[in-house]
Parts: sequence; structure tokens; C-alpha cells
Amino acid sequence: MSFEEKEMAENIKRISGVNPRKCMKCGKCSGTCPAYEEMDYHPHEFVAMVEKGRIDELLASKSIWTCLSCFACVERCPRSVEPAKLIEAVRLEVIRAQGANHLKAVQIPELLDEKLPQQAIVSAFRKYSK
Amino acid sequence: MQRIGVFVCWCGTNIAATVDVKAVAEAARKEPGVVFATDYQYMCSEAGQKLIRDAIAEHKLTGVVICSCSPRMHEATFRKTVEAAGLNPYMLEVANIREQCSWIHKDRTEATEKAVVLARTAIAKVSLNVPLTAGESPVTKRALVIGGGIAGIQSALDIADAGYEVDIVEKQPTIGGKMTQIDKTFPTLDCAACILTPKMVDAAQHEKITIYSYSEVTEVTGFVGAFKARIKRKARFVDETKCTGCGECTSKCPSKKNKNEFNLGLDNRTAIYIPFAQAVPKVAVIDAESCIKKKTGKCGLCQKICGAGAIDYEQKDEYIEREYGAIVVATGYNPIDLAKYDEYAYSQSPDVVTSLELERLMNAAGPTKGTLLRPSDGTHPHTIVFIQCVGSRCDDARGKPYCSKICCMYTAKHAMLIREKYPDTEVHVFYIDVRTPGKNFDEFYRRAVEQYGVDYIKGMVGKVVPHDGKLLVQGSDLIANEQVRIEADMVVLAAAIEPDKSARSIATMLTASIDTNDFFTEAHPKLRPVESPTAGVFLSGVCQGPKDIPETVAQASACAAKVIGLLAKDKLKGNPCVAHVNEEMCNGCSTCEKVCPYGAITYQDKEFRVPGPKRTEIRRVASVNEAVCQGCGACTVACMSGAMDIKGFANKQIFAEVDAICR
Amino acid sequence: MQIKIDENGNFKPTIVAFCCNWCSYAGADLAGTSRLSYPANVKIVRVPCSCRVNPLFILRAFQRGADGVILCGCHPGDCHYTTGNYYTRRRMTLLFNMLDYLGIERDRTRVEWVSAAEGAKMARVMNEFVARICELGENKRLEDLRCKKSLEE
Amino acid sequence: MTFSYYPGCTLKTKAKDLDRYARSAAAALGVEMAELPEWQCCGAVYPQAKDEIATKLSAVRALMAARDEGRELLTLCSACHHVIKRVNHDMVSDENIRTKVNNYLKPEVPYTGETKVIHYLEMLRDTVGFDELAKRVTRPLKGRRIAAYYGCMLLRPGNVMGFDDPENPRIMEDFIRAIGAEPVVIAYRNECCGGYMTLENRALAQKKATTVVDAAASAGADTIVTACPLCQYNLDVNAVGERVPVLYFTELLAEALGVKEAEA
Amino acid sequence: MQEIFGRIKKRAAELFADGTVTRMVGWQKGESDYDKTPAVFGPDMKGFVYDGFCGANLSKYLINLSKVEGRTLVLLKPCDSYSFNQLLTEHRIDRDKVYAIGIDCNGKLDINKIRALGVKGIRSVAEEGDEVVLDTVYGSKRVKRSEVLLDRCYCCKGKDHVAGDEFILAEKRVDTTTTDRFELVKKLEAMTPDERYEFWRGELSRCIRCNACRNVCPACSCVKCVFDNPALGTDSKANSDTFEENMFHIIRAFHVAGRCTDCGECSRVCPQHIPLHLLNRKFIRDIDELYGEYQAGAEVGQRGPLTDFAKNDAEPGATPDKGGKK
Repeated sequence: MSFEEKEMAENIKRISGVNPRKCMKCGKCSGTCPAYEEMDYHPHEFVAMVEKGRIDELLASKSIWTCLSCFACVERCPRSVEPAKLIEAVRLEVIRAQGANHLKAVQIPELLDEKLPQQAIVSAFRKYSK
Repeated sequence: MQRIGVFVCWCGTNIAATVDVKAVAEAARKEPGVVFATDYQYMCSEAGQKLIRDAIAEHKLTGVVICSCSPRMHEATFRKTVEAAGLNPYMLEVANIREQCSWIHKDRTEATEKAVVLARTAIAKVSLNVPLTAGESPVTKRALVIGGGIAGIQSALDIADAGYEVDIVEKQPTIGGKMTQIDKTFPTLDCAACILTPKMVDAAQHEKITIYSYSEVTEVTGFVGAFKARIKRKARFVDETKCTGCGECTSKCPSKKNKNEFNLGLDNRTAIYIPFAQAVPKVAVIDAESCIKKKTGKCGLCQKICGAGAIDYEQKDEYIEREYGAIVVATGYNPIDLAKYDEYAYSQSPDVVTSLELERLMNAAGPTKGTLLRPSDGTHPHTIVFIQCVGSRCDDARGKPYCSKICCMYTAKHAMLIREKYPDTEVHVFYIDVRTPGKNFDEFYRRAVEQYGVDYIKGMVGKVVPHDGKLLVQGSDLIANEQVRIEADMVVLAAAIEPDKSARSIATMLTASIDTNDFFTEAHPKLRPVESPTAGVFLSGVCQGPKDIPETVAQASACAAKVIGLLAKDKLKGNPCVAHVNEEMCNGCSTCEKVCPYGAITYQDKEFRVPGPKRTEIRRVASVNEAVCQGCGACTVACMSGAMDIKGFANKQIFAEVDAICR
Repeated sequence: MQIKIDENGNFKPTIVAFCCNWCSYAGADLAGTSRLSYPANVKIVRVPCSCRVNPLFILRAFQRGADGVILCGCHPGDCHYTTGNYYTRRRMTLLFNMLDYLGIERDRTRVEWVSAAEGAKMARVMNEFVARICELGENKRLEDLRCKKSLEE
Repeated sequence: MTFSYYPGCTLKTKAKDLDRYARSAAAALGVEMAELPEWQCCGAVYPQAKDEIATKLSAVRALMAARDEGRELLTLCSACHHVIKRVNHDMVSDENIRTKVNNYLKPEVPYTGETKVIHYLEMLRDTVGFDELAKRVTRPLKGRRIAAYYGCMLLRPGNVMGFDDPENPRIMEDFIRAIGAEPVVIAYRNECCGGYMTLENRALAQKKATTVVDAAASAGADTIVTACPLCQYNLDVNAVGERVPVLYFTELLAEALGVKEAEA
Repeated sequence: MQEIFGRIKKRAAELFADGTVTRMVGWQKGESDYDKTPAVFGPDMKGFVYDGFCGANLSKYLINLSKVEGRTLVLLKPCDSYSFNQLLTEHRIDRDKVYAIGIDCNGKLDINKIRALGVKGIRSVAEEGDEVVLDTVYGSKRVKRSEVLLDRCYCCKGKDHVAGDEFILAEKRVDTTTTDRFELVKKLEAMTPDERYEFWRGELSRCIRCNACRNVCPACSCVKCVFDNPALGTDSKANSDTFEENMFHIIRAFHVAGRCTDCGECSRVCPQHIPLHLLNRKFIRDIDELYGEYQAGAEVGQRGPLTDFAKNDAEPGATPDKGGKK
């Protein structure tokens, strides 16, 4: 674990309010995750890796963009670890960096269709950009 | 002036590592009244105790202060020590410099300073101690066992075999408890009924045992050796003395669609029923809520058919009062309510069952006569998923924080039995850990995996979705690092177990303590595991913590041994730290009487000398029945004039302690 | 009187804790067994039941220089003597209100129900209580309530 | 009874149906919906990080406006309801967020989470009552087999949303029963439809939506109802294979109350 | 009042004559007209008076008087009858040895209030209807009775007795109540702790520990007071340290909590005019608010609030204004 990773791990824990040490490694979060197939690192791995300080890998993972924020893992975690908060915190670590927005306004027009609700655009910006 | 000796214990390094014991002894020596102070490695050891006894003799000590572990640990030990040296056992005070000092402080200076204060507080108190003599009280040679499951039955049989009377009070119509509902037992796979029912019969036939079934303890008063319990015998509307248990009534009863509790609602029973064939007592009971006669006044079929004339629709609840020397709590457990965990769809599909329900579905006397069939459509299930730790090992907001202990083993048993009987059935077990500490337990689990081909998957199920007659199970396989999806026919949930709901009220009734999960607290987790901190109350079985059958039986017998030890005594030494009244100061105002929970205070008119020409006057003053007083002290604060005081915790002593702390 | 300032110039309060023998004293022991630390300022006086604690004891502690007094007993309903803590609850409710009425900081006195199983709660309560007393500083008010002159000098 | 009403951005554009049927039905039920003046977008995503303050302000403004009007705040869009309800919970339970938000907004009276946030369905259940609603229905949707799709936002996290049993909800099924149709309980009704992914990963959204619609089709539902514009869009547009019409629950409500045509 | 006095005297004479009572406890004139003190009288009733300055509560005297031979006649004003009942509840008075006459009261006078109006050099005092006539060295002065009553009379518990074997009452009863008795308590409660502290410091700093409050209080009737008891280690005399008086007043108030009938004698007799009744009333108010309204002495045999409990009582720290109210 590099010094930067250690710092980031602390920051992730702080802003998410998640204590990864509460995890009993039952895997229920990953068992319940509807986006599991689309993820490279899965919810339970986020918990373990933040604990271990393997942050660089998480920052580069595609999981932070595929988490659906459906809160199934938050609802069902038997020990109230709430991995979705951790994933969001990692995502924030990325997009809060200068110029690191995942979604840019110029990309929008080609993604639009006639019926697409505003909400989809607003939420995408909230989730992927700062 | 007292001659006080102070003995500072190192407790190996437990105290000495954080507290400068020599400095404590040194400081104590300077306190008024102290004529001797020393330190030693283990004060509670024989050598340590000898040191105390010798010092008492050599220095003619009249009071002793031990600075050591909590008085809850060794006060009794040291009382015996000083008594052996000819001192009154109550001329001793213990300064708790371990649990309340060395173990909680890291800074040596700070801990030593505090230890000195605690020592001088104990010295200040012991300076005001006076010799006390405990009164004696007789022991009623009969035990009450609350709960008639395997724990209660075993305790009762052992106590009765030692020659003492035992009453078992069971709230259900039959004794036997949860074990009657279990099909086979791990790790030997013997049939539960085959090993339990003979014990039930033994209990029923034992001349020293009285079974009060369908009864509840409603009130307990008194204290060790002399408890008094009020027992409610609920109306069963069948005369227990007349009923022969022939079952004729149950075959004729027209109210047939009532949930059968014995089979956990998986089938129905009649309104008049005998819980199961081997029930003890084998006596019918009418469930008033579903009895047509009780509800509408019309019917009366069972009464007509009963050859013994045992049916009595007018029967009322009865109360009896009995006296006991000891009380055994054996109130057992229940699986938790699963409504909170509906991601497993327990309330959405009848094919999601608890493990206890599965026991009934596999039992020859169960609703399916022992053939494993799906509750929804009665078909044979081909894929069964077991989910472990449902509601166990959760954080406080989500469920029970403890491990329910029995689930790993009974699930291995279920999986094995299913694979043996129905080899075409796939069995998957989702687990977090497999916990098998016990004789032949891990071997048993390995057999399930290796010989019977049970598929153990390390990971939890996240969601069970009932769809199209199937149960779609989605979970984690942490070893393979993949999400697994299984189309199951049945899902079996290892529901956490919790103490019976009655535990809380019974604990209150007995003034025995329970923990945050409602399990009864033992007097000491290691050294006194079957006794409650309340004298005369003993713990048997799961009411104290999750246990399997062998452990329960072992604990039940241990508990019985403790009860026998108590009942074998003719007299008990009481607690001499009781209230006493200074009649010179008593106003006779009856305030103390009102707050006494034991009715230990009465009033009488007495003649007193008074200054002035009249010399004497008659005054109403309180008097304390020392055999009944338990020494709580409620009266001492209610008393305005300070006439009421507690021996051993006297006002003056507490003032001295406060002064010593604040000095 | 104790010296209430440590070598770093920090306030070192004196705290008297009354603990009932059956629940709270056992809870304090459990805190020890579990190695849950709380400040050494807290000194526990063992009493049979919280209802043994006379308001006189509490005032005496303040009189002799205590900066905070805390009283711990079994949870209401779980009293070893069945009803003792119910009386405690009324007595202390009224007494604390009276101290508050006299302008004495309410937070200098506290009642907590701590069972034998709540070692963690005991440590938490003591930590909180000491922290609060440190904020309040030395208890002067009860002493000074009467001697107006000496303060104004 | 009058509620302060927060419609949200989508209800003013692509999801006008959700809004206008809700209004006409409420009028028929004697419930007044007083739209908050100058409401701002809720943000559509609840910011979970403890240091996110600015992203919570607009929700607090809406909450505060309702407080100042002395009313409960009625919401309709699942996302708005989710965001506003959770931000309100933060204002009650998180002292840090409460302090910072108040320091930022500097309201005359600090906001501490006093407003009660009510979803339209909760209003139907708790204020009107489903029994009463059933009595008011003039054109019961007899013979219709309707599946309720809850999605994530209304239900989770259960301890904050307090909407219904998060794993086995029944409010929408009770609603369907009240308007005279037969509820069809379907698999995945409380699993995510993937709607949030539409822009990022349309394939994922498609896959998830298809699972839900397939479940409804195989259970024999003729209609799916939802309260969320994003779910409605996703299930309706993105799902492939079998088609089941996806409608807002308010449309069926208006239909059953006989006020649909009047509006349309 | 003269008329009532006459009727009392006549009736007392009858009771002496027929042997019902052997002595009477009443009031006699002290050093001046406005100083009337309790006294025990024989059949001649020499020096017995009853007027507006007979504020003293006589019930406490019965503790000792009911221990001697013969029956004692006691005169109870309505507010005294509560103390009488409370003492009966606490078995301090032998009811059989007391004959109680409930007597009329139209409010008792406070000489301090008269003086505060600027009246000096009082030689004698007389009552005429609604007025008090003062003969002073500077001539005669008249003041309105309603302006110079004892504080307690402005929040009178009522003109009805709760005990008595017979009653001697005026035809026209005077209601003197004008204020809520908790007004000052509430005012104090509304202050900041610092303001309250300053208030009480101002008051309690004047205490000279003369024990008048304790000696007059019908609830302070212990055979031996805790503050006089060396055996207990709680004995203390004035000025042993600065803390003692606080302890004394707090504990005294605590000991009478739930038993104090709010007769106001403590404040009436305090030579330093410390409003001690405000301590008692604080307890009364808290008890009323937290545990339900309770009037000590309303009935004989009541269970006091401190010897009683409810399972859902407020937790310590609860105050009526902090949601502690039931």
C-alpha cells in the first residue's frame, strides 16, 4: 500500500462513513448485486480492498461506473457495512480530481432519444461528473 | 481504634504491570489505623492466604483490606481466610484495583494514584466496620423447574433421583419442548423421539416429580431456601385425572381446521387435541378459541363421546401456591420471526421453510408422514438450497449479534439425510463459516460433503425470488468469485434462535439478570456457569445461551448438582448486611414500610426515657425482620431522621468512602 | 482537598460513582474484563442497590470537593430488589431538578441504568461524563452558593 | 387536506402524464396539491457521501418551503421522493450536515427536518385510505391483471424510507386491488431495472429491464405500473422481447376514478 | 373576626366544661399586637386571642400534646388542617386525643408588608372589616387588608377544611387568592442557570442557620434531625463550612418533599426573609407535573409520591418543560 493509497483509503472511509472492519465477509452484497456481471471488482471486494488499501485498482475499476445505486447491498448487509456508500466514495475520489469527469456534456446529444426523461441526464451528471 | 492490615495483590502481572503495588502498600501504611501493609504475587493462593492469616495473628489485626480483583470475584474467599484467623468475616473490605483500575488504565502513574485512593477508601470504610453475624434460615427441600423441555426434564430427573421433590411447570399441554419436534439428532442420527420420550415417561412416573403442564409461574416471592411461587394452571377443559388419552374425542371433533402447533402450522388439528402420540401427560386439551361449544354454546360432541366423563367446558384457570428451596430456569428458545428477512421470501412462498419446519416435513409423524414434499404443491423437490445464519451474526440493527451455534450441525444433518433418502436431489448449502466444534462434529460435516455430495458454497444468498413455481436463488460463491443462480424447489432457512419470550418476565419475577439478548446471565461465565447471580436461581439449557442437545443435557445435570448441593443443607446462612433501626431516632412514621419490597418492616409501641419530669413516653417505632430483609437500603433513604441504616453499608461508612475519594 | 490540576495544567476532576452491586458494579467489572478504558478520575463506591444512595451522599461528595457524581443502577424493571431503582428514579429526578433550580450545572449529576452485561455502556457513559465535567470545570457553585462575599472580593 | 407538492423536473416534461393524472385524481378525491413556488431540481441522485452538502441544498429548500407553509410535502416521482426523504433524514440525524446546511442557507428559522415527506401512494393509503378509494372508484378496472413494479427508490433503505416492507411490499398491490383490478405479484418487482445506466451502459439497462418485463409477461400481467419516470422509460423503451405496456399508476387511478378523459 | 373569636371562646368553654378536652392549643399575645404566638391554655383560656396575626400553624404542637394525659382542643385554619392530616398519616398524632375545631380564616396579616407601606412606630393594631387600623406614634393609619396579607394567603388552598370534628365559620367567606402559587417558581425556571444561581446566592447567603424554619415546619418533626445527629456523621452547625447551609436547605426541602403541605410557615418565620417556600414549591411543582397532582395532607393515609412509583416514570433529567410531562 503506497502512502497515497493509505491517505485515499482513509478519505474514502471518512466520506462514506463506512467501517470496512465491520464486514464479516459473508458475500451477501455480491450475492444480491444486480450489476454483478458488469463489474470487475464486486461489492465485497470493495470492502476488502479499501481495508487493505488497494485503492489504485479500485480507482481504475469499471465497477464504480456500473454500480446501479439500487441500495440492495445497503438494505441487505447483515452487519450494516453498506458497500454502495463505499463504491460511491471511490467514484468521488475519481471525479473530484481536476478534469476527471466521466461524463462530459458533449457526449450527451448522441445518447439522447426522444423519450429519455430529464432525470436520466441529471442523474448521470450527478453520478459521473463534478 | 482499629488495627488494620492492608494486603496488595499483584495478581501476577494483571495488577502489578500497571499499578506500582509497592507504592500502594507504602501509601496505605500511612493511613490512620493501618498497622501493617504488604504486597504479594497472588493473594488468593494458599500462600497468600497464609500470609494474611499470619499477619492477623502477628499484628493483632482487627480489620483487613485486600487490594485485588473485584469483590465479586474473591470477597467470599477472603472472608473465609480472615474467619480462619479468628476475625469476623465482615471485618474485611476489598479494594477493586484490577477490574476497576489496572485493567482499564494504561498509564502507570495514573493507575497507581487511583489504586492508592481505592485502598484508602476501603481503609476508611473498614475503620467503621463492625462484626456482623449472619442469621440462619431453613431450606424448603423442593425445587421448581420452569420449563419442561429436555433441559428441565434432565434437571428434574437428576434432582429427584437425589431424593428431593421437584415440580416441573410447563406452559404447553405436554412436556418435551423443542426436542419433540426434531426428527433425528446429530452427529449420531438417532431418532430424537426414541431418546427423549423414555425420559418424559420417567419424569411422569417418578414419585418425586410433579408435572404441572399447561401451567405458568405467575409470581415468585421470597429468597433462596424459601421461595414461594404462584402457579397458574390454565383451564384445559378436560379433567386431567379422568382423561385416559384414548383420543376418541379428537376423532369426533367437528372443528378440524386449526393450525397444528406441533407441526408448526404445516397441517391442521381438531379443537380438542392431544399434541402428539407420546405427549406427557397424555391428556386432551380444548383450544377454546376454535372450540364450537366454547364459541357458540352448541356442539358438545366430545363430552357425549368421552367414556371417562373428562370433558368440563366450565373449567376455570386455577392458582396454586407452592414453596421451594431452589428454582431452575429452563425456559428454552424459539426460532426468530423471519418477517424482517423477506429477501429470502419466507412470507412469499410456502416452499421457503425454516429448519424446524423441515424437521417436521421429514418426520414420520409429521404432516407428510416422513416423505419430503413441497408444501406448495406436494411434489418432490429436486433442488434444495439451505441458507445459513439467517438473523444470526448480524449487527444490532439487523438481527441477533450472536452465533446460534446449532445451525451448522443440523443443516449438515438435514443435507445428509436428504441426500441419503433422495439421492436424485441436489443440495446446496450457502454458508459464511461452518462451525463444528464438538465431538465427532467436523467428521460429520465432512461426511456430508465427501460421502453424500452436499454442495457447500461459501457465500451468502442475496435474494430469493419466487417465480413460476420455482425459487430463484441468487448468491455469492466467494471462493469461485462468482455470482451463482440456482433454480430451487425448496429453500431452507437456518433461522437464528432466541430465548423464549417468557424469559424477560420470568427474569423480572426472579430478579435474575438477563443480557441484552434476553439470555439469562450466569453468576460467572467460567466458574459459575449454571448459577444465576441471584442466590437460589439456577440455569439449565438454552435460556442461558445457544446450545445443542448434548451440551444442554450436560448443563442440565450440572445445574441439578448445584440444586442438590443447596437442598442438601438444612440451614442457609443469610446475608447479615440488612437494615436495622435506631429506635431512639425513629419517628414511627411508616414511610420506610411503604418502600420495603419484602414487607420486612413492622411497627410496635415502645417505652422510651425522655428528659424532663415525665421520664418515659410511649413511641411507635419500626422493627426489621432480619430474616426477611434483603438489605437493599430503600428504607434508609426514605427515613428522614436517619434512624434506618444498613449493616455493612452504613451511612457513616459510605460517608467515609466518599470523603476518602474526595480527600 | 486534592490538587486538581495536572502537570500540564489540565483540569483533573474528581468523580464519585455510586454503583449498585448487582448490575452496575458488575457492569464496571465487565468493562474491566473487556479492557474498556475510562478515565481514572472515576472512583466507584459499591452500594447494594441504587436506592441505597441518599441525596446526602451526593451532596457530601460535592461538599468534599467532587466535581461530578454519577449514580448507576439496574435498568428499571430489572432491579435485584424488584423496585429499588424505581424509587431511585423519582428521588434523583427531583433532586437533580432542585440542583438545577439552584443554578447548579445539571450535567454535574447523572443517573444511568447499566446492566451487568453492559460493560461497553459503562465505559462509554464514564467517558462521556468525565468529558462533560472537564468542560464544566471545577465545581464551585454548590460551595459558593452561600458565600456571596468571598466571590465578589 | 392540502399538501405542499413537489413535482420535479421530469414531471414537467417527459412524464407529464404522471403529474396531470395525479392532479385530476387528487381533485376527485378531495386532496389539494399546492405546488411549491420556485422549486428546484432535487438532483435525482441522493448524494451518499458525508461531505456532500451543496448537492443537498435544493432538497432542503423544498423541505423548508413546505415547513414554512405548515404542510406535509407530497412527492410523486420515486427519485425525487427518495432524495428529499433521505436528505430530510440527514437533517434530523446528522448534526454535521444539519449545521453546515443551515449555515449555508441561513434561514430565519433553522431547518432541522420538521417536514414530513409523503409519497402520493402513501397519501392514498394513509390519508385517503384504500377502502375509501375503492368506494370512490366509478369505473373499476375489472378483469385487468396488473403487475406493480416498485423499483429501488421507494423502498430502500427501508429504515430511512419507511415506505413499506422493503422485501415484500404490498402498497401498490393494495392500490391495484382498490381500483378494481387484479394484482399480479411478479418476480424482480423490487430489484433494480437498471434505468440509471441508460446513458452509461445501455446494454445493462436493457438486460435488467428485459428481466422485469419478462417476469411480468410470464406471470400473465397485461399492464405494468410504476411511480418512476426513469423506470417507466426503461421498461417501456429499453426492454426487448415480450412487450407489456408500462404505465404510471396515476393514469390507472384517474381512469378508475373516471377523470382521465376530462383531463385528456 | 371578633364575632368568630367570640364563638370559638364560647364553644371552647363548653368543651372544657363538659370534659371533652382538658387543654387547648391556641394563640396568645406576644410583645405587641402584631406578635401572636402559639400557647397552651387551661379552662380559663387566659390570654387567648384569635385575629389576623394568628398565622402560626398549630398542628405540630399536637405531636407532643397527644402524648400527655387527656384530650387537647386544637384550632385549625383551613391550611393547617392539611398539616394535621399529614401528621395523622405519619402516625405522629393520636387522633383520639385530639379534638379539632376548624376555624374561619379571612387571610392572615404580614407585619412586614404593613411596614413596607411606610407605617412606622406602631403602637397597636385593630381590624375593621376590610381595613387594618394602625395606631402609631405619628397618628392613626388605615391600610387595606388585601394589601398586607401573608404571601401564602394570595395563593390560598381554599377556605375548606380537610379535617376537623366541628367547624366555626363566618357566613361570608373571604377568598384571598389572587396569584398562581407557582408563578415565582416558573419565573425562576425560565431564568438561565446563571441567573438562578445569582438569585439563590443572594437569598441563601443571608441564612444565619437559626433553625427557625425547621422548628416551625410541621413536616420537620423528627425525634432527632439528621443535622443534629453525631451518630450519623451528618451533624452540623452553622458556619462549619460554606457548604453546610446549602446542604441543609436542599436536604430539608428534600426530606419534606411529598410531605410538605405548602403551609408557608418556613418563609413566614425566617428572620432573614429568605423565600424558603420556593424550594418546597419547586418539589411540589415537579411532583405535580411528573407524577400527577398531589396535595400532601388532602386525605389521611395517602401514599406519598416518593414512596410510590410508576413503571414509566420520567427519567432523571426530565423536567416538565423538557418533555418529561406525563
